[in-house]
Amino acid sequence: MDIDDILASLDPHPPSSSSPSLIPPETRDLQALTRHWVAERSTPELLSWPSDGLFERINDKIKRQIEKVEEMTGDMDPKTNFALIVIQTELERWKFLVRSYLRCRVGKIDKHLLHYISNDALRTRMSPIEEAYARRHQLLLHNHYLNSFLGTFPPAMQNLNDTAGNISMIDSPDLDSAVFIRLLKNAEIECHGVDVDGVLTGKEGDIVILRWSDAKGLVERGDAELV
Amino acid sequence: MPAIPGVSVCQNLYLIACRMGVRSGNWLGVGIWQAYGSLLPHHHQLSGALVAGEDKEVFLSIRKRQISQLEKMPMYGDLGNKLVQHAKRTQNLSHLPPYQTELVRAVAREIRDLDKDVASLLEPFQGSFDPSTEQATACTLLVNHLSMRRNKRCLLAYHRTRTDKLEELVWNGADILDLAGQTTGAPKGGATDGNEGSGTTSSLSPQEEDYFRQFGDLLALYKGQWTDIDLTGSLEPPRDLFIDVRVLKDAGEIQTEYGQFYVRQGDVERLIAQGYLQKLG
Amino acid sequence: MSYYDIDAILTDAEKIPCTFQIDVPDLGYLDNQPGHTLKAGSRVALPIWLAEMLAIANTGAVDMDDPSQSSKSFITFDLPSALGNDVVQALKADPRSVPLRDQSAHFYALATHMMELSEEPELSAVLRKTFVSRAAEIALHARKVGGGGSSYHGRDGGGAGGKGKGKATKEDNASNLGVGGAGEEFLRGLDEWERKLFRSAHDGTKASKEWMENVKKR
Amino acid sequence: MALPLPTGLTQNEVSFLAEMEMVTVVPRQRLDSIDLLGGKTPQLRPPHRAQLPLWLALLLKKQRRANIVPPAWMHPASLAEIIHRETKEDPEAFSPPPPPPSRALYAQPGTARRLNHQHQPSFLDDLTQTTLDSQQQDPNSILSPPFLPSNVAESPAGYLPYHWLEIAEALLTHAGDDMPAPAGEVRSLLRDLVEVRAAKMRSSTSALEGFGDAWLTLRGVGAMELAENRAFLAGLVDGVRKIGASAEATRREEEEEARRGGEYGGDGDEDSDEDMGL
Repeated sequence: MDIDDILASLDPHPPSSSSPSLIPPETRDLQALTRHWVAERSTPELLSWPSDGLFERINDKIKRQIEKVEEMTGDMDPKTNFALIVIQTELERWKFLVRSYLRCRVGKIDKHLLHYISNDALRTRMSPIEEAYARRHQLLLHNHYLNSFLGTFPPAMQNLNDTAGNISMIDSPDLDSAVFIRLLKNAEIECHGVDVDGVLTGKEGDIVILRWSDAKGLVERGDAELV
Repeated sequence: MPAIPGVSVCQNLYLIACRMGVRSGNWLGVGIWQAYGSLLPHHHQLSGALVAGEDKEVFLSIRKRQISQLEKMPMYGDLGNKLVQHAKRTQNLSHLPPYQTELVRAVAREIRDLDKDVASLLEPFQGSFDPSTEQATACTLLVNHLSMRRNKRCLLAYHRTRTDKLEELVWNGADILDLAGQTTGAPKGGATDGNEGSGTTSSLSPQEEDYFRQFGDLLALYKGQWTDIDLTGSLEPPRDLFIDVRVLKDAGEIQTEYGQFYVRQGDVERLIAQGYLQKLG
Repeated sequence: MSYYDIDAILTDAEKIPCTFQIDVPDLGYLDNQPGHTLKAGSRVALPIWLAEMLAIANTGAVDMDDPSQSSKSFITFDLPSALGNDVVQALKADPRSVPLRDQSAHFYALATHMMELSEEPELSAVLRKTFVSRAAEIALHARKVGGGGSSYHGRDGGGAGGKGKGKATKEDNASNLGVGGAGEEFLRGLDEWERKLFRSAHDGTKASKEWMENVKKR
Repeated sequence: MALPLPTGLTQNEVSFLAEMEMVTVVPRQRLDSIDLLGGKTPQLRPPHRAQLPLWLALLLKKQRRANIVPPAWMHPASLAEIIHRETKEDPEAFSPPPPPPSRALYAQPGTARRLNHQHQPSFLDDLTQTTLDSQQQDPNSILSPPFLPSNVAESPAGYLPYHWLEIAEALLTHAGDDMPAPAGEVRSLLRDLVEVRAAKMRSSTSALEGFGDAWLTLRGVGAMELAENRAFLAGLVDGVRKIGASAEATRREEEEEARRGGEYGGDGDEDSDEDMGL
């Protein structure tokens, strides 16, 4: 654990007097990683790639831990042997979290490629690697269509991005899909319904099922988290 | 105003039909019908160049099959629908049924025919077509246009369903040879579902085989950015990495003085199967 | 509504009764009479993807006396029989007794689409009530089936091919749709949305059962 | 598909999450601190208790290196109390989740406050600037399961934590001999609890019988219970929404009209443009 990591993982704001002080940065990274994973697995649309370098940092930590394991292996002293077991077990847990998180994102991006790369605001939700992947994937698909049948169409019909008419060719996620959230603070939630729109007075700890479009603001403000 | 920027002429044509529904913007309409008309010569060359004799055979034969099946005049879009029904079945299969070469060709062909019809319908007007005075023609044009759009959507959805499957196979580490094994005895294009006995023809189109390789390369590139994570690893949360074992026979390698040992499960599964070790707890 | 969505595309293929408002020489084939003129007033069943826009689109005819009356559609359409009054009444009486699939495999999708084209407040209310009360019944059967179901979460991914648990799941659920003894008739009558609902409930119960077993194994 | 899993955590993923919950162990051997990605583990010195994540505690237990102290809520008396609450006191709702533990405040010596609790402004703030702090509270500093200490020995009896079922199953299966009562007794109580709550979960769909509802609150529901029913509930809510979509749109337009006092009904053009995606 070098000083950069500690600095990098410090909060932009000082922890409030009501929040637990003395949470070591490593633990905070695990908490952040876990929250990002749960959230990404629970929403209909792609969430923003953390801008604080969380995953780049975690990737380095995992790399270093793997090196450590390689040093330790071979040393068959039962004591270190057990420490090794513990370290490897934890390592696998972290690798799974990152893997599942990344593949969940790729899955969402693949499903709505054009949606995410045709719009600046949405494009910035992807990591540079993800965006490069998305652009390339869209290219491969379009060329595959052109080679298979689209190329024989009148030029005016060879596009994949016509949005006019009763249905847009650019599919997008259904932002009104139902999600489950936990309130982290007491909060008033504006909910949209078929027959009525209403304001739900939620208590800290409530688990609520509602439209993602109604939950999004709360989650982004940190008043609620996805479960 | 010739056309609305960023929207294809066909879209505009279609757009107008819709717009006129809500306001009588005929001046606008005419403008765009003209814009469409002005493209005609180009269209002629294009579609002319693309009428391959073989296509015609296939097209007619399928039309015949259609007629006998439906006992009614087949409608534009019927073939596209068949394609989508194939896609629907494909979604629920764990393997990839044969590519519907003939059907795809026929549907694409239908679009070119429709485009030709549109062209010849508009030709007499020399680009000065006015839908408000030529309602019948306007209606026919709209029907043709909608049929083209419909066919395009069916073709795209069918191919997308299959590329989704192909991508999943790549993620699961299948290689092109496994897919060559993915075969069926059904006559090409005749398969109703992929479950026929095995034959020798690949169920992938040549283009799909290319796509499979290209996506494989793309994925390799992406995975390369996260080598330590092993992106193609299991998506099931890790279970116990390590297990307690008791040594039953001397396996040479891992015998120890105290007959009990804690080892990585993956390393010893074969030894357990062979009866050298016994799993405890 | 999604462009590439297979079920949406199949729903758009459902035919609805339409009436042409003008004579169209070239469209006779729509009425099984290629080469003949399709006369104004002839009733033809057209797929939604075609009827929708023909109904919205405007012939562009200008009425000099009263421009506001200029709008005239190529066709008018009615609700398909699947959403006819008799069906609605039956659903009001007893939602669970109606095999929706016999009306349309995409019953709710069809209804939703039609309600976009023409306001049907009563239909909307009846169908929402229908959907919810049938859902309760669906969950009941799904839990029965899922509770006894075999493992698809197994390491091998289960089912043919073994690739992708998702597929394997769909397969063994598809085969499960008939099961459920008394409920078999009811389950056979589920439309596509309801089948998805059934799978959700079924998979949920099944996965919990398998998790329990796994805990013991570890 | 890059991820052949449904939206929302699966049962196995939920169970994985629960293994991050802290539990209390009594070590049977010395074990030096281990430098893990998630931080250093505490030194283990028999017979001093320590708190470890469940996954690690189970590893130690299986190797007979430590015993696990079950959380207070798992004691038969506690379970019986919860069952009573769920059946008699409030047969409708799930029993409430445990209250977040309290901590002594660094900024206000001698004052205690519940973890995560919003700050009530007080005259002290001028001196301590705590208002400022809590106003810009960093979301990640608000703890929630599995990072709340709800399953350590000290956690309060009579409340089911979010991961109650996963924790209980794991402990009963691998640390049955550490139970305060015969594992069979605890198990049968849990089975009753599962039954009672499953029935409530089922009846929650009838809460949607009003089928116009914008939300559904399931306070006190457990993670595993959610995982089992989430896809179905979400599918139900989404279905109702889609069937009612046009009715909802019409309702909004009318409300909008009413709000504008129906100045002019001529917003058809704008609407149509949106419809055309322009």
